[in-house]
Order: sequence, then structure tokens, then C-alpha cells
Amino acid sequence: MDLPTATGPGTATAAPALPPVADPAGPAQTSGRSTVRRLLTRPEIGGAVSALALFVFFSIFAGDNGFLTQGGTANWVNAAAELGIVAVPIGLLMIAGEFDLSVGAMVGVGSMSVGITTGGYGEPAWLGVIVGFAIAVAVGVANGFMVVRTGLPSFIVTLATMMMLLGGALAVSIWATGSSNVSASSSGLTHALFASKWMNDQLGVALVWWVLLLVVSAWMMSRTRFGNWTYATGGNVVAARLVGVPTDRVKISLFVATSVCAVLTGTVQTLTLGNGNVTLGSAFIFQAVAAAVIGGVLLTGGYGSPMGTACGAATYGIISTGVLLLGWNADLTQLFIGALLLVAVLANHRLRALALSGS
Amino acid sequence: MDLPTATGPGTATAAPALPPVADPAGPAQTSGRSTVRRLLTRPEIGGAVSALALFVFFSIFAGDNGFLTQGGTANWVNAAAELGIVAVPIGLLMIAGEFDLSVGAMVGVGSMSVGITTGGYGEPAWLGVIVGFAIAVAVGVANGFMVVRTGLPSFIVTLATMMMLLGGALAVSIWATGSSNVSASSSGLTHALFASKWMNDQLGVALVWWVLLLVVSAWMMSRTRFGNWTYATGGNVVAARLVGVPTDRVKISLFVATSVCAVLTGTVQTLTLGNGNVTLGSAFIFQAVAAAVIGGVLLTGGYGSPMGTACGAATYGIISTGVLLLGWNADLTQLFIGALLLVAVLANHRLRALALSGS
Amino acid sequence: MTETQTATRPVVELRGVTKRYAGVTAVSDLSLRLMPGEVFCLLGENGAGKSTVIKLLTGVERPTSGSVVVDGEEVSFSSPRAARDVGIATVYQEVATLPLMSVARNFVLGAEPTVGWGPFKRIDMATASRTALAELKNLGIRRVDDGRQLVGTMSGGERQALAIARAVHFGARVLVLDEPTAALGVRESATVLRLVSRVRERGVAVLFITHNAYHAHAAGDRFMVLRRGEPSAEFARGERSIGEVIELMAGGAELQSLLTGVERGQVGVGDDSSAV
Amino acid sequence: MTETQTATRPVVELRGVTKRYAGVTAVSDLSLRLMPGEVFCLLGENGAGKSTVIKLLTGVERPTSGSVVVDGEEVSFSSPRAARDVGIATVYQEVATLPLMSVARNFVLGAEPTVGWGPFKRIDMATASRTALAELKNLGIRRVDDGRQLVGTMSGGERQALAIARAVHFGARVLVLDEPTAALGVRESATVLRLVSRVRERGVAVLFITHNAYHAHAAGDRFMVLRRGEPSAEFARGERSIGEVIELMAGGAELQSLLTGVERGQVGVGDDSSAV
Amino acid sequence: AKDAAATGQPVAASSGEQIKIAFVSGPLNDPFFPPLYQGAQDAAKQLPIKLNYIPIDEADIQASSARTMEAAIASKPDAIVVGDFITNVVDPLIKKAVAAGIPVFVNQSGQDSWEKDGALGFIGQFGPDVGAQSAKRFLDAGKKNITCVVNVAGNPYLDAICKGLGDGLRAAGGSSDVFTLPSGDGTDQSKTTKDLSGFLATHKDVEGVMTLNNLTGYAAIDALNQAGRKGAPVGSLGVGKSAIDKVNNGSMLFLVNEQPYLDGYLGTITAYTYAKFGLAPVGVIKTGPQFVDKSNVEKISAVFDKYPNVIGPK
Ligand SMILES: Nc1ncnc2c1ncn2[C@@H]1O[C@H](COP(=O)(O)OP(=O)(O)OP(=O)(O)O)[C@@H](O)[C@H]1O
Ligand SMILES: Nc1ncnc2c1ncn2[C@@H]1O[C@H](COP(=O)(O)OP(=O)(O)OP(=O)(O)O)[C@@H](O)[C@H]1O
Ligand SMILES: [Mg+2]
Ligand SMILES: [Mg+2]
Repeated sequence: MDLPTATGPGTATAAPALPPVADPAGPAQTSGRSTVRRLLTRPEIGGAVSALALFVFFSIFAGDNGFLTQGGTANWVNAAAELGIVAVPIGLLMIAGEFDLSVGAMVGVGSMSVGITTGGYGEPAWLGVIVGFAIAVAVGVANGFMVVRTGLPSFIVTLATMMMLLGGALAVSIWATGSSNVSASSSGLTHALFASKWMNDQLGVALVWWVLLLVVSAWMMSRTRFGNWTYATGGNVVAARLVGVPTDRVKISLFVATSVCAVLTGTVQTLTLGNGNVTLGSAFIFQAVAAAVIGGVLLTGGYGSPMGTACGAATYGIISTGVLLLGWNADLTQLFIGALLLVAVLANHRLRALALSGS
Repeated sequence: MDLPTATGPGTATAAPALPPVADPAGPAQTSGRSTVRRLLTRPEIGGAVSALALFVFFSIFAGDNGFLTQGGTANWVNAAAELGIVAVPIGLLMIAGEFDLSVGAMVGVGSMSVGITTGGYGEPAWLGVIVGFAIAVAVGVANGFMVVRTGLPSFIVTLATMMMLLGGALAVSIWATGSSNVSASSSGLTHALFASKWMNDQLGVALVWWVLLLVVSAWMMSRTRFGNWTYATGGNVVAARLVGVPTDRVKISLFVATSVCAVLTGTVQTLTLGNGNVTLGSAFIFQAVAAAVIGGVLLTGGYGSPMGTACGAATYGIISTGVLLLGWNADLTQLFIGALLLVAVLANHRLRALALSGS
Repeated sequence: MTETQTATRPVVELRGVTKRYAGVTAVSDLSLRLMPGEVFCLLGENGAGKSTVIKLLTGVERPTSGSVVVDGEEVSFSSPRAARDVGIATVYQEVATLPLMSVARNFVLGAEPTVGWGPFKRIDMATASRTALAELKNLGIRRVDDGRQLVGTMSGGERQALAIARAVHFGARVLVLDEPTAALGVRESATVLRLVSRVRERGVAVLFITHNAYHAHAAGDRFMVLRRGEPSAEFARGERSIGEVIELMAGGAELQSLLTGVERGQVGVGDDSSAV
Repeated sequence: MTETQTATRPVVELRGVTKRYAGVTAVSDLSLRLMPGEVFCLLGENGAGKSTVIKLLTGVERPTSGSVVVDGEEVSFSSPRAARDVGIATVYQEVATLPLMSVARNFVLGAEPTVGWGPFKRIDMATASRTALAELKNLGIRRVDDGRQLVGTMSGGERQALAIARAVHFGARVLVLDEPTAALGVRESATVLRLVSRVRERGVAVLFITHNAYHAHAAGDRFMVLRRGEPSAEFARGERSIGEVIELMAGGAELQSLLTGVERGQVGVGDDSSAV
Repeated sequence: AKDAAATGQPVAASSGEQIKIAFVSGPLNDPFFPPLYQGAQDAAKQLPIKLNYIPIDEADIQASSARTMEAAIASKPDAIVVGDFITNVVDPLIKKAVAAGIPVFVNQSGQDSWEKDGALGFIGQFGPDVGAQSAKRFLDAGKKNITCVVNVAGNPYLDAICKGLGDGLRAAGGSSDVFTLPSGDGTDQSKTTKDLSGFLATHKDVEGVMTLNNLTGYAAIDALNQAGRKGAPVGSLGVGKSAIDKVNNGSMLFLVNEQPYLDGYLGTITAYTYAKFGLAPVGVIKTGPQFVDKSNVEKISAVFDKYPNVIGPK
């Protein structure tokens, strides 16, 4: 709904401000000075600079409190990775012009799926993982289908789905285990895949998944037909459809991707911690959007990159960990997170404007 | 970000589907059969029908549990009124093409402002009320100013504000009273204004404020210059600016209105219940948007009505009270609310399409 | 309404105006005078600098050098609003009207007539509706008969007419039209061209910007052709043929090369073809 | 590339097609034949039914009665995609390209060339870029020399050229152009008209829809004028003058009434004025 | 539990007339409440009770506390059982129900005010008691500086426990911080761990952590490990399978068992007997706090494995 302002304060006959020369998804090629400019006009530049600046900030002000230690680093990297797994596909969906509020609830669904199976019934974890992913696919298809068929805003469709999922997960877990919280465990391959830890058990497997997801989606967006279609769908759905892009399929696929990745995060968190909970992940909804926007994804669709969203997630991880390590009044934590988020978004916005105008 | 689909599945050369003959804000005039059609194409028709249908539904299924008693009626009316006070200005802001996530946190700020003043320091309530409204005006101006100046999406700006307000309110109340929850009291005029009750103390003063707000804003939107400007700002901000509409002022004013009304709800809830709480109102964020959309406000701006949003708030109030009185399984409550919301939105959408095509 | 065209002082003048953007000189050393009751046509192909001239006249941009003169006095507009206040109204090609609002509301937008006072001040909808319909009728638009009709249901020509009617009604002494016919069909264009004549008859100075030489010829009193920000020709009605005007607008040569059939063989359209 | 125009069977035909919408008959009993290597101009003012004809030909709508014939066989397209698959490509006025994507990506959109297999299948960006630039150059667009340039930085004419080049490159046997020059300046229009000639030379059947009689005259081989859904005239190149064509399109009379100066006095444009 | 059904209530069984009970308490997505819900349901199944369990929305705890209680009154039940978590809000509504002739029993929280509100009995525990007794256990373990983690901002019951803890410690010369989790993080164990390690990194003198539900408890153990304070004592409210294991293996010092099943079961039974026969226990039925530590963990584990829903989450 921010469309009128999304293009910035325009003048009389101004068209939307365009990055003059940069294919957001094009392969990098070198040609001297223009390489720098090309780099500066990439969508992820703002997010990268935000993350870096905050890293430096906290290294200076929270360095003695362990921000730079193995533990401190693992702390923000884990936070960034767990958020990133959810945020990267949300970023893609936003590029395609849609939005998914139900991811927060899907994390809980994934969590309970594993929890009920292992803690509740003592079955092996892989069964719960499979069930979780199956539900994710079904919910993603349902979300996508409703949005595509009715033309209703995805914000409102997925708001309804979110509530239903929260309620449904609760009802099922109470029915199955009598509780909304249940222990979870895994072994063998499932454990290796979803609960591995390194570096004195500090760095979780989420990082591996995140990097994997990032590589795959960066490759997909910049190199494959599907990536091209995603940009086109978000850029102008009618134009894309007319040249034969299966825009409905693109949207539905991305709704499935967001759900599946939400369940992935839920599974990783649950098996790493050994505990499943219905309400797990509800804070991701806003954080994921914030990460995508900090990372340069256009809220109106058609522009952005997975790498940018990942930088946004890193920014968020650094802020939320760093603030606590400042050693200031703990009650002020959230105030700082909010303030830094605002600064990051504003600086980022300025930076991009600067990079674009300077060309 | 739903723009591409907001106009529905368009065909090749289709322009956005337009309600053929209806000024959303025009004064009603009678001219036989066309009056019916004019009524059917008003934006609030969907919300009104939703509210009515759910009322009938719960009268049947929760009637013996007291849904139709004075107490049951007061219950949903209070819920609708408290939500409505927040939702109506949010609806106006959405008509102007912007959005405010920080209202939820503002309710808590208003609540703690009164709570700390009265329960914490024993000062008179009017002082807290004044402080609350002053903060609301400041926050509203800040939100509006940032959105208007930077051209950043209001979603992200107000997300940051929301976090800062939540953190700030918590920090201040713990610092001032040692708790995030504190008793509140009022007397005299302040009590009469914000804590009056009628009908065996069942119907709260929120209803009066809601009706007042509704009358004022309906009148404003349909009759005053400011209303005209609001529709124009949301419809096309560049066009509006070019014919001399002070679009920035319109947006900032509406951001102030949302904050002020949030504090109003917070004050009423706090003084009526005699208790202030930091988290008060956080559930309003989604509920207010849902109410506005159910009530026919276009998520992309430029179309909608206060009456419609009010019908949306009533729908929500009826659902949330009705579900409590159904006496069904408690763990299914949320699932049920989600499903009803989805049905309401879908039905509403169909109904509007039907009303528009039938002409 | 019809005033005699005796006024001799220009309402607005540009004197030796240059506008530079980073690297680009959009307009250089341009002077023009808009007289009341006269249609001044600014012609030029894409990028010639037409829109920049509008921006300078309507306060959206300020000149790098040179001056804008209103009623003989040099001015410096701080905003589009300031230009509006001295009576310079602009009708843009696309963004002129709001489809989801009614005809009456669109008409009065930004200058709503009100009744009542203080908090009870409200838009005089009856007057707004009456005025809007009357002005539309004045300008020859008769199909619209209900002020509550949404503008989205009107044709492109009707919308353009609404925007022009609005500008004229609210006291425009200078009406700037930026390619008002670009998106319109033949009949709709004719409607707009006829509107321009009517507006001119009321003594308004019209700046008519177009890249359609035929439309310019149909409506203009005086003409200026811009090429790369510089005036390449200036002439009055009757001094040049359409063919010559097209020649002047650089694209004409190319269009002719197509038409005269270098690539295609002779097109048998007789005398007309040479003129086009 | 240049094929001789010897094919005698139409690629696509409409036979006695009627399309009714609730209450409105948009097209009634219309027959037309698109021949390879021929530009068929469909003329008509707003609402004449031009877009409806396109929709029928491209599978967006199905006729109420009558039939669509491709290569001599009656077909019923289930979707725009089905029409594309038999080689009917459409270039729409506004929505043809995506400003925030690069030239190369826009060019191949929906028909991306790929290399690799299975999960490693990827767009062959080098080929895409090379092809896009080559095709643009073929059609006379030389300013664009980097496939990574965003389309948003190109001019309207260049964008239209990109859309046409794309359609032709991907095997269109029938190219439907819906008012491709409506939003363009003179030189850009000339570019597009020249493109149409080139496409025609390749043996593609072109359906050129416009309300600009001059553009039609510049590019067309055969002409049909629609008025209120019915063909009001059909003729070949050279059979009518531009003036007559404008007459045929109902709006012409009105534009003339303006031009011949009933309201304005004589416009001194000599012979030309009578032609327009 | 089957035995109770066998001995049954002959009067109710023969008359077949149902007693309508409205039970207002916490939401089931908070792991504390499912056993309470289970207890209430078990009672309702055993007796001719029509139970309407009305859950308060914790995310909007204050407004929801009022609305649910009002709905309970509006449904004109034979008796109401209510969890009085925000006394300022709920007390007046209890009075209102009593004035409307509905017998009210206060459940779980609200020991301070139930009597003056006109409620007929109290089945539950006393927040500050929990804090005070927990303080004693930390002191017994030789730890004086304990951080109390509030996982839901704005919940006065949790505030009260932390206050009790702080008072207890300070009385013995110790000290206590309260750390309120950023909103939203309370439901995310992984994020809670990170928040807590950040807090511990800047509060190096913290010797132990008191948490108010199991999830936060587990997070605290991980966070203390990461902060290099492995073995520092953690005490927590709630009893769950993992929590019992952690008491067993020594990584958790104690668990506070509030016995929510009893809150629900006895609350419902008491309301029933009063509504039907006018009989009810006099005064307070204390259902907690019971402490689970190394000394009694075996016994609890045994019951837990057999009847998991009765004590806490599996
Ligand atoms: N804000 C700006 N910054 C930089 N260059 C600009 C700006 N506005 C216009 N220009 C340049 O100035 C020149 C004239 O532009 P202008 O928009 O006035 O042309 P025009 O005649 O209106 O063209 P069109 O027919 O396409 O509307 C162009 O080269 C354009 O790129
Ligand atoms: N989907 C539809 N439903 C109802 N009527 C329609 C529909 N599409 C077109 N029409 C009507 O059919 C007639 C022909 O419309 P069409 O769009 O084909 O005209 P056109 O020649 O393309 O006009 P333009 O130059 O404005 O594009 C018009 O009267 C129009 O209102
Ligand atoms: Mg221009
Ligand atoms: Mg058309």
C-alpha cells in the first residue's frame, strides 16, 4: 500500500527513478571504472554497507563484552542464519510482488510436527520432518492458489492462513500430546542434517542451510528462467503473462518456498534445542520483511536480490546480538533495536540514492 | 506490495476494474432503482453484510450461551468499539496510501502514561492523559515526517517506530514503577470521559468515542476538503500534489490521527479496567488492517470509507466474542477466527464483484 | 465570456532562459511570450526540452540563468503552488484526474468551494457538481450528466476535458497543456482541440505542447519548434505548411523518407503524400 | 532473411466473426485474412472494436459466432499461450517491457535460451545478450550496446522496438501490433514504422492497429476501417488518399471541421489543409 | 483418574441435569496451561458438567482478561472458575459476577484478593511465595546473585514471582536483576538463548538464573554454558520431560511444580459441588508450589511417564 511513495517524491512528469545501468541479476563482468559503478548500483549494496557499519560499530563498543569472540560471533551468525532461512524466500516472494504473513506460524507447525512425532509418539524424527514439509507444501499451494485465483491481496489471505495455522497447530498438538510444548529428539542422518553443531557446540547447522539456500537462490535469480520470471512477475504481472511467463505458477512456487523454508527453520531450531513449541517463530514475520527491505528488495516488487536479503538478515542478527552486549540497561534493548533498524533503513536509502545519482 | 494483483486477474488490455457509478464519499440521493444499485456499489457493503451474516450465525449457534443477552451484546460492542477507535483512522491512513504498524505500541504507551501517572505517582489522571496525547502527536508527526521526507515505505518506518515505542514504554515503566503493569484510576471529568459505563456497567464509554469518531470521520471524508484531499492523496499522490493538494500535510495529519486514536483507546481501556499494561493493544495491528480490508478499504489506497472500516471492526468484535461463547473446544478458537476471517474476506470480495458486474 | 484580443502585454514571458542538468543542457537561451487569447504551440520531438520549459514556467524547476516574467515583473516560483497562485495552471497528459473519485470531486480538487464555518465548513457538493457539469457542457462535453459519476468511467478525451475545464474555471490566465492529445483517438483529439479554441476565446493564454504537427496546426496561433533545447523556428499561424513544420521537427525527414517510398515503392496517395 | 511474397494462403483468417459482450456487440460479422509478408492495417476510432479483434486472434477471447482459421484449419485457442504456440505474437502499447529488467532479460523473457541440464540448466546470458543486441541492430536500433542496460533507461521507441524484435525473433509468423505508435514522438514513430517494414520483408504477416491514418498509410499494404464493430471499408495500398481514409474513420469529419476553420478562419496551409 | 468416575456422583448421574461451568484461564499455546485444561476436562467428563473453557489471549492479556470474564458472565453459567492474573482488571468483574448471583471460584492466581471480591474459594498458589521459596533454594546452593527472566512483558503474575525472589535474596544479603526479554523473543527459545548470553556477557557477577517457564529454563542452561558458567544453577517454573531430565543430570537445580492439573481438576469439581449441592471446601486449597529437585525427581518421573498430560509437557 505504499505504492505512491515507493518511487520517492516525484516531480511533475517524473517516471519512477531508475537505477541507470545495472541489471540486478546480471552476471558480474569487469570493465574498469564502470565495475565500481555497477557494484554501487546493485540492490544489495545498502544492506551490505549496513551490516558492515553495524559490525564495526559493535566491534568498537561491544568488543570488550565479547562481540568479537567465538561465542559472540556464533551468537549473531546463528541469529542471522535462522532469520535468513525465512527471510531469503520472503524476499523472493516480495520480488514477485506478493507477501506471506503465515511464515511465522509455519515455523511453529514445523516445530510441532517434529515434536509430536518424536517427543509425543517416540517415532523417528525423519517422519516428523517429512510430515512438516508435506504440510508446508500444502499450505504454500493453498496460499498461492487463493491469492492467484481471487486476486485478493496476499497480506490479507496469509493473515487468515496465519491464524488458522496457529490455531490448527495448537489444536493438533493438544489433541496428540496434551500440550503445546513437547520435547524433540533426533538421531543419525536427521540429527546430522538438522541439529549439527560446531565450534564448541556454538555454531549451529542453520548457517549451512542458510548458505546453501543463498547460493541456490542467488544462482536461481540471476541465472535461471525461473529467476527471470520472478523479476518479471513482480515488475508487471500483466506484461509477464502476455509474453508467456507462467506468473501463477511462479507465485505459487514461491509461496511453497516460503512455507518450506519456514518449516526448515522450525525443524532446525526444534532439533537443535530438543524442544518443540507451537509459538516458535512468530517474531519472524516482521523481521523477515525488515531484512528484505534493508537488503534492497522493493516493497512493490520487481527489484531486489537474495544476497541483499541475506545482508539484511545479517544486519538484524548483528543489531539484536550487539545491543545486548553493549552492557546498557537491558530494558532498553528493544528501543535500541528499533532505533538502529531505523538508522539502517534510512542510511541504506540515502546510500542507494547517492550511488544512483552519482552516475 | 500487492499492487499487481490488487486489480484482480486482468486480461490483456484490461484497465483496473472500476465501480461504474458510485462516489464512495458522495452524499446519498434518492432516485428509485438506481438507489439500490448505488447502495450495492458503496465500499462498505461487503463489511456490512459480513457483520450481519456473522451476527446471525452466532445468534443461532451461541444464542443459548448468552450471545444475544445484554451482557453478550455489550461484550462484542465493546470489543468492536475499542478496535474501531484504532481501525477507523488506520482505514483513513490506508485510503491515503500509507500504513501505521506503530499503533499497537501506541496503545501501550497511552496505557502506561496514565498508569504511571496515577498508579505509579498518585498524580491526577488528566495529567497522564495529556502526556499520552502529547506523545501521540509527537510520534505521529515523526512517523509522517519520515515517511513523507524519505519516501520510504511506511510499513518499514513504522515497524521501527513500533519497536522503539515497545522498548521505550517498557524501559520507562520499569524505571518509574518497577513493573510493566500498574494500577490506574481516575475521577471527575477524566473518569466521565474515559471510564463511564452504562447498562449495569456493561457498556463502556468506548462506544461513545467510536460513534463520535465515526460520525466525525464519515462527515470529514464525505463532506470536507480534507476528505477530498485524502482520497486524492491515496489515489495518485503526484496528481494530487500537482493540483495543489498538500499531500504531505494530509499524510502527516493522518499519522497523527492514528497515534492519537491509539492513545485514546489505551486511555479508555486503562481507566475503564483500572490497570495499565505495556503490552496493551499489541493485537490491534493486524486486527485493524483486517477490519479496514473487510470494510472495503483498498490496500493500495484511494478507495474506502470510515463506515466500512467500522463494519469491519464490528465483524471482528462479533467473531471474537461469539467464538468465546460457542462453548466449543478451546484449542480451536484461533483456527475458527482465522477461518471466519478468510470466509468474510472472500465473501466480501465476491459480493463486491457481483455488485459491480451486475450493473 | 468572449473577450476581444486587444491585450498587448504578455501574461508570462521567459527571457533568455537556460536550464542545465548535470551534464545536459535541456533548454538554452530560450525566450517566449504568452499573450492572452493566444495559443502558443511548442513543438519538438522527444527530448527536445518541451517538458523542461513547462517545469520552468510552472515552478517545478528554476532556470540556471535567465528569468521568468509575470505581468512584466520578474518572479521566482518557490513551488508549483506559487505558479498556480498567479494563475498558471497545467494539465498533464496522464496524471490529471483520479479515476476512483467522482467528476464533481475531481473538478473542485484542491480548490473546493465550501459552505459553513469553522469545524462545520464543508464542501458545497451541490455547487461543485453544478459547476463541474456546467463547465463541461460549456466545453462541449454533454455525455456526463451526474456529478457523482466516477471519472474512471469516462473516456480519455472526457477526462482531459475535465482537467482543462477545471484549470480554466479556477481562474487560470495561462493554461499549459503538455501533450493533451498524445493518448487520444481522432475524435477525442478533436474534442480537445475544440476545447483549446474555446479556452482561447475566453482570453486565456494557452501554451500547447505537442509532437503532433497536425494538432498544432489545428489549434495554434503562434508556433515555436524546439530542437535539442534551442528554438529552431518561430512563426505565426499561416506562415508555414504542415509539411514544413514536420520538416522542422527533425523526425519529419525520416517519416517522409518512409512515406515517399524509398524502401517501399510509390504509395499512391497523390498530392497528399508529398505533404505528409 | 528476405523472403519473396509468393505465399498465397493466409496464415490466419477470421471468418464471419461476431463478438458480443453483455449488451454490446463489439465486433459483428467480420472477416479478414492476414497474408505472409503483408501489413494489414486495421483502422478505427476509439471503441470501434480494434482491440476486440486482437483478443479474438490471440486467444484472449473466443468469438460468439464465426471462426478463427490458422493455416486453413479452424482453431479454438484456449489461452494466449496457445496462440503464441502457433506463431501469433502480440505487442501491446504499454505493457510490453519491464523497466527494471535488463535488455537481454526482457528480450528472452518467456523463451529464455538455456545451457546445461537438469538442476544446472541456466539462461544462456551471453547468447541472450548477443541475440538481443543483434536483433535490435537488425531493426535499426544502434544506441543500445550493452545487454545489461535496464530497459527503463531506453526511449519509448526503443522499447517498442525491443518488443517487436523479440516477437519476430521467437518465430512469430503473425505479428499483432496494437497502436504501437500511440505514445511515441515523430522520430520514434518513424523508427517503429520502419521496423514494421523490415518485419514484413521477412515474410511475417503483420496486423497493424492504429488510429493514426498517416502511420497506417506509411506502413500498410491492405486496409480495413472499422466503425462500430463493422468493417466500413476495405482497400489496398494506393486505392485511397489519406484524406479519404480520415473521412472513413468517423472522427475525421470533426477534425476537419476544426481545420477547415469554421470557428477559426482560414489556416494558411495551402493544399495540405484540404487533405487533412 | 478412572477411579473417580467409578465412584461418581449418584445424584448427578441419576438426574442427568448438567451443571454449566465457565472456566476462564490461560491460553493453551502457553505450555503451562494444557495440564490445567486437561484437569478441567477430566472433571467435566466424569461428572455431568457442561464446561466452557475460555482462554485469555496472552498477547493482549489485559483487555482479554476483561473480555473473557465478561463473556463468562454473559453466558449465565452455574459457576465461574477464573484465573485472576491481573487483579486490578479481574477483581471488579469477579464482584460483578457475584452480584449477578453467579458463584465464583478463583483459580491459580489471586490469593490476595479473592476473599474481598466475594469469591467462594481459592484453588492455586501465591506468586511471591514461589519467588521466596526459590530464593531460599538458591541461597541453600550458595548462590546470592540471581537473574530473574520475565518472558512475557506485562504479566504481573510473573513480575510478582521475580519480586518475591528479589526480596528473598536481598533479605539474605544477595541481589537480583530482572531481565525482560524483547517482545516476540519469549516464544523463540533459540533467540532467548542468544538474548540471555548477551545479558550474561555484560553481567559477569550473575551466579544463577530463575526462569518462569521451561523454554526459558533450557535457554538459560545453554546461555550459561556459552557464557562459560557451566553448572551455575538454574531454577524454573513448570515441569516437562526435558526439564525432569535436566534435573536428573544436574543441569537444573529445581523445578517449581504449580500442579496446574490440580488447579483445573479441583477448580472444576469444587465449582460443580457448590453449584449442585452448595458444598465447597472452606478457604484456600493450596496447589503449589511443590518443588521438584534431585530428592524427589524419581517419583515425579515415574508418574510423568505414565500420565504425561497431568504433570506437564512430554
Ligand atoms: N531531471 C533531469 N535530470 C537530468 N536530465 C534531465 C532531467 N529532465 C530532463 N532532462 C534531460 O533534458 C532533456 C530535455 O528533456 P525534456 O523532458 O524537457 O524533453 P521533452 O521535449 O519533454 O521530451 P518528450 O517528448 O519525451 O516528453 C533530455 O535530454 C532529458 O534527458
Ligand atoms: N470485456 C468487455 N465487456 C463489455 N464490453 C466490452 C468489453 N471489451 C470491449 N467492450 C466494448 O466493445 C466495444 C469495442 O471495444 P474495443 O476495445 O475493441 O475498441 P477499440 O477499437 O480497441 O478502442 P480503443 O481505440 O479505445 O482501444 C466498446 O464499445 C467496448 O466498450
Ligand atoms: Mg515531455
Ligand atoms: Mg483498443
